[in-house]
Amino acid sequence: MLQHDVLVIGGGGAGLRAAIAAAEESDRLSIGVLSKVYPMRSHTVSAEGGTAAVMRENDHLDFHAKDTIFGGDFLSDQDAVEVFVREAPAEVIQLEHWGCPWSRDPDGRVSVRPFGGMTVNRTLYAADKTGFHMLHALFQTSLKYEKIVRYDEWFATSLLVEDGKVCGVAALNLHDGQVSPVTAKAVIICTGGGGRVYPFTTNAAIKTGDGMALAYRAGVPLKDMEFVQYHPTGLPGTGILITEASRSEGGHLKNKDGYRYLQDYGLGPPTDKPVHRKMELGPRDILSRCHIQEYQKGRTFDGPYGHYVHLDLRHLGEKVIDKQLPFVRELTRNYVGIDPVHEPIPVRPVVHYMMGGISTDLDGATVLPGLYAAGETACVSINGANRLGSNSLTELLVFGARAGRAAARDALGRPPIRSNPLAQLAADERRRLNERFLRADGRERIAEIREEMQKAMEKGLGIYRDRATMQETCKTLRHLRERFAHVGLMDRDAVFNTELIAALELESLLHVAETIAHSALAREESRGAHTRTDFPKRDDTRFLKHSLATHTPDGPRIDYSPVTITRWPPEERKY
Amino acid sequence: MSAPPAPRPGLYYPKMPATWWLRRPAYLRFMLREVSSVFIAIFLAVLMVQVYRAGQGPEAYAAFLERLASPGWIAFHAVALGFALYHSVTWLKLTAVVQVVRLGEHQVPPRLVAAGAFAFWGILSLAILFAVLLRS
Amino acid sequence: MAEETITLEVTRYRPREDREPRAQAFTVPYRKDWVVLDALNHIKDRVDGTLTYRWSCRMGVCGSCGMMVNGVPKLTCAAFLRDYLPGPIRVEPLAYFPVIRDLVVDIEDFMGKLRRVMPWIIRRTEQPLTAGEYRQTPAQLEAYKQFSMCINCMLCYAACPVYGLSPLFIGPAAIALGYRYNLDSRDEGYHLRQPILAEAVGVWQCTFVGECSAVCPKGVDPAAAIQRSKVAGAKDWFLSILLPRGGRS
Amino acid sequence: MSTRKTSEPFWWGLFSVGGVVAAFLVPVHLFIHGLAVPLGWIAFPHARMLALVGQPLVKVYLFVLIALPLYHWAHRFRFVLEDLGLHALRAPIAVGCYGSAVAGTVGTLWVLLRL
Ligand SMILES: Cc1cc2nc3c(=O)[nH]c(=O)nc-3n(C[C@H](O)[C@H](O)[C@H](O)COP(=O)(O)OP(=O)(O)OC[C@H]3O[C@@H](n4cnc5c(N)ncnc54)[C@H](O)[C@@H]3O)c2cc1C
Ligand code: SF4
Ligand code: F3S
Ligand code: FES
Repeated sequence: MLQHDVLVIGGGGAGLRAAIAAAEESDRLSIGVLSKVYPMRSHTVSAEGGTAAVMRENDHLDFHAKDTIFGGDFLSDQDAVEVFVREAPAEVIQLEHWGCPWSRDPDGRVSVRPFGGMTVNRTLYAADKTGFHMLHALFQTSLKYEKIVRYDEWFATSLLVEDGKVCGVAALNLHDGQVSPVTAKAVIICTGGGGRVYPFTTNAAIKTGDGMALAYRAGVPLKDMEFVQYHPTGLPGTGILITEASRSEGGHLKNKDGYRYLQDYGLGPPTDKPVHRKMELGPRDILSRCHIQEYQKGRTFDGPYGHYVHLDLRHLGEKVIDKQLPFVRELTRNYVGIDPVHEPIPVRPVVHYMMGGISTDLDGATVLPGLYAAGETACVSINGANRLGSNSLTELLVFGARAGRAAARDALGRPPIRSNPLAQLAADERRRLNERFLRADGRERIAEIREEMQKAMEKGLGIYRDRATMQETCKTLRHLRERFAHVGLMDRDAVFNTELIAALELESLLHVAETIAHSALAREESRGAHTRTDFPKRDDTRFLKHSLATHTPDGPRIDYSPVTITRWPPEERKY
Repeated sequence: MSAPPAPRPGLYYPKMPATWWLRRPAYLRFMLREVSSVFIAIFLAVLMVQVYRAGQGPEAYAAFLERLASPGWIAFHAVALGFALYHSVTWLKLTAVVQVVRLGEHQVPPRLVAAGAFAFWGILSLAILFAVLLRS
Repeated sequence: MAEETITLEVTRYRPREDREPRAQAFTVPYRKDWVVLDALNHIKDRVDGTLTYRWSCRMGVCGSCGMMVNGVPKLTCAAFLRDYLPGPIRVEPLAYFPVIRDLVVDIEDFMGKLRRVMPWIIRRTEQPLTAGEYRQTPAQLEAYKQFSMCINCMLCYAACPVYGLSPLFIGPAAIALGYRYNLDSRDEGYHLRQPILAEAVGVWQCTFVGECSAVCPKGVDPAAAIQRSKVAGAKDWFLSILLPRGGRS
Repeated sequence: MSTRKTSEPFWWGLFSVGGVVAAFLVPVHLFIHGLAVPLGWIAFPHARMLALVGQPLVKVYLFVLIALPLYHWAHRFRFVLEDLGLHALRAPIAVGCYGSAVAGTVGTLWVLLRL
C-alpha cells in the first residue's frame, strides 16, 4: 500500500508550497504530492500580474490589510487578513531565495508595481509571467527534497474517511487506470479553483473544482461560494486573460466611442498616469459591472463572441510593452492577431477566480480531522466578497506553508494508519467508478451536460443576478444532475482514459455549480462580486456573515457563520 | 554511464530509421554541414601533398599541378569550395550564438556579432589572396 | 450553404490492442480562429470520445499540448488551422518519446533528467529571510532570464535527432535549465552542476543541430545554452590540466 | 559528487579551433590551390612555393591551416557515422577518427620539417 505521513492533493503553487513546508518541518516525514497533471502544468502557471506583499518603507502591514478588507467588502475574516499580510513579505522573499526571477530595480531590490484596489505599490512581479516563474521555482526547488514523493497524473476520486478521520484518498493512476488507496495521516487539498463551471473563463481546462467537491462530498462545508470574480479584461471567445498589469502600467479602457467610460461610474477623474484605485485601477467587481452597464447603454462593440470594449496600450509605446508586458503582446498577437503596440485589444469580463471554497481555519484545517486545504480551493477567508488582484498568489504561499506545517505537526502526533479498512474503501471506490462509468450504458453525453451547465450558470449567476433567474438555474442544475446519472462513456480503456476524467470532473463541476447557485440565491443583498438587481444594497444587519454550503442528498443546505472583525469596522465601500 | 531505462510494457517505442536525416529539410541541411568537413579534410590532405611535392623538386611539383588541372579534380574542388563556403557561413552564424559579447551592461545582439565575423572573414580572405597574387 | 471543413489525420494508438500506431482521418468544421487543439476538442466532444491527448491552459504556457503538426513539433493551442490550409493536417505524438496512447507520450525520462541537473539555487550559506532579498541587478537578471522561460513542453526533444538516436542524452531543455542556475548571480552551485552537464551524455552529445532552438515556442534557445556550457566545460578541462589542484574552488 | 572524467572536452576544444580555422582560411585557399592555380588564373611557380614554405612563419601557418581542421573533420565525421546508426561501434569509430587526425598532424609536421 502507498503510505505517507502527509499527502498533498494538487501540485500547483499552494500544493508545492505546502509540501516543501511539511518537508522542512521534520525530516522524519514522508510526503506525497498527488496531482492530476504534472505539477508544472498546474494553473498557477498562467497567473500573470504579480503577488502582493508589503516591501517598502512607504507601505505598512495595516495598509495592506485595510485594502484587502475594503476590497473584500468587509466579508474577510480580519484575523486571517492580519496573519496574511504579516507573513506575506517573508514568503515572497523565501521565493526569491529559491530562485524566482522577480523583476528588479536598478539597485537590485525586487520591483513593485501598482495593482487594482491597492493604495500603495506592493505587487511583486516577474515581468508578466509571475505565476509561471513562481510555479517553476517552487517545482524545481521541490525536486531537492527526497522526502517528497510525487504521483504525477493521478486523479484523486474520493477521500478515505475512517472513524471520522481522513486517512488518505482513493486515486486513479491515469497511466494504467488502476484505482489505489494512498494513505496519509494528514491530507491537504490544494486543487485550485473551478472557473470551468462557466463558459467564458480565464481558467484552464483542469480547473474543475475537484477538491471542493471532494471535501463537500465528505461533509465539509464550502464557504462563500456565491462570490465569483469576473476579470474585466479577458479576450472574447477564448477567455484568455489580459493581465491587470496592463492597466497598472497605464492602459486605458475605452468604449466604442473611444471614451474612457469608467469616469461615468464614480471612478474618475481620468488622468494620464495611473492613480491607485481610480479609473482603470478600480477593483475588478466594479470594473466588470461598469462594462455591463456600458453594454446596456449600447456603447460597447459587438463581435462574434458578444460585446466587448477596447483596452488601449498604444500610448505606452513598444519599449514599455516589451519590457513589462511581453506576454500580453505574445498572447494578443498569437490569439487575436493584434499587436497592442499598434492596435487596441478587444476585452470583455470573464470568470476568473472563486473567492469561496473549503472552509478552513488559519492553519488550513477543516472541520474534518486530518483534512486541510489551501490555495484557491480553500476559503480562510481573506478575500471576502471580492479578491484584490495579486493577493491570491500570496495567499497560496502564506496559507500553503501554514497548512503544510500544521499538517506535518498533526501527522507527527498520529498513530500509523490501519490499512485494511482503507483497502476495502478503495475497493468500493473502484467498484463505484466501474459501475457508474466504465460498465454503464447511459446515453447522455458529457460535453452536452457540461455546456448546458455553463450556459445556465452564465445566465443565472453572472455579474448581475436576481431571484427568478437563479431559481431557474438551480432547477436546471438539479435536472442536469439527474441526467448525469445516465452519462455514457465511449472510452472503456484503462490506460489514460481522459473521457473518464472528464466525467469525474463534470461530477465535481455540478457540485460546485449547485453550491454557487444556492448560496447566491440565499444571499439577499449586493456585496462585492455578488450583485443582485432585486437587492442592490449591502445589508450588514442580515448578511455580514459567511455562507456555508453543506452537502445533502437533496442539494446544498445553506448555513451561516459570523465574520471576524478585529480593527476595521464595516464602512461603505466607495472608491 | 547509466544503463538505458528498461522499456515499459504497453508503450510504443518509435524507431529511428537510418534515413532520419531525409525527413526534414533542416535535418538535411545539418547533414550537409557536417559532411562539409569531409571535403575540407580531403582538400587539406591534397594541400599537404602539394607541399610535399614542392620539396621533391620542380618536376614533381609541376606534374602534381598538372594532375590537379584534370577535370575530375577541378570538379571536386569546385564542389569542395561550395561545401567550404557553406561551412564558413554556418559556422560564423552559429559562433555568434555561442559567444556572448558584452558591451557594458548589454549583450551585443548575435546578428551584429555575426556581421562582424563575416566582415573579418572577407577582409582576411582578400588579404590572403592579395599576398599570393602580389608576388606571383 | 455547406460548412467549410478541414481534415485532420490523427495518430491513434491503443496500448492493449495495437502493435503500431495508425492514422485516422477526421473532418472537422473549419474556423478561422480555431487552433489545432480546438479541432481535437471538437472531435473529442462530438465525434469520438476516445481520442486521447493532453491540454490545459490553451494559452501557450502550461506546456502540455505539444504534438507533431505536419511533422513539426508545435504547441497545438498555438497552431492555427488557417496556417495549414487546405489540409489535411497530420497530428502525431511528439517524436522520439515512447507513446502511452494516441497523442500522449511518456515524459518520465525528462523528469528524471531535470532532477539530475539540480535546477535549484545552491548556496554555501543561506541568508536569513529577515535580511531580505538577495540583491540582483536588472543586468544580472537579464543574464539568465531567457533560460528561465522554459515551459517544459518537450518540443525541443521532439526536434532533436540526437535525442532520438541516443535517449541517454540529457537533452536541450534540461541542460538549458541547469545552465540557467549556473548563470544566476544568487547561485553558488556551479561546481556541483557543471560536472553533470559536462558528462559524456551531457553537452558533448549535442552536435548542434540547432532544431531545438528553432522549434522552441518560448525563445529559450537551448542550443546556445548547450554550446556555452561546452565552452565552459572545455575551459574547466584545460584548466584542470594546467592547474591539477583545481584553479576553481 | 564524483565526476566522470571524459576526454570529450579535449576533442571538442580541438574541433572548435579547427572549425574556426576552416571557416576563416579554407575557402580562399581552396579557391587558390584547387581552382585558380590549376586553371592557370594565377601562376604559382615552384620557386615561389619553395621560397614561401621555407619561411618559419609560413610553416607555422601551414601547420595550423592543415592540422587543426583535421580535428574538426574527425569530430564531425565521428558523429555522422554515429548518426547514421552505427551506434554500436561508437568506441572504434572515435578511435579511428581522432587517430586519423593525429596521424595527419604527425604527417604534416613531418612534411613541413623536412623542407
Ligand atoms: C489567467 C489567470 C491569471 C491570474 N493572475 C493572478 C495574478 O496576477 N496574481 C494573483 O495573485 N493571482 C492570479 N490568479 C489567481 C491565481 O493564479 C490562482 O488563484 C492560483 O494560482 C491557484 O493556485 P492553486 O495552487 O490553489 O491551484 P492550481 O495552481 O490551480 O493547482 C491545482 C492543482 O491541483 C491538482 N488537482 C486538481 N484536481 C485534482 C484531482 N482531482 N486529483 C489530483 N490533483 C488534482 C491539479 O493537477 C493542480 O496541480 C490568476 C488566475 C488566472 C486564471
Ligand atoms: S526549451 Fe523551449 S522547446 Fe524545450 S521544453 Fe523548454 S520551452 Fe519547450
Ligand atoms: S537539436 Fe539537439 S543536437 Fe543539440 S543543438 Fe539542439 S540539442
Ligand atoms: S494547452 Fe497549455 S500550452 Fe497549450
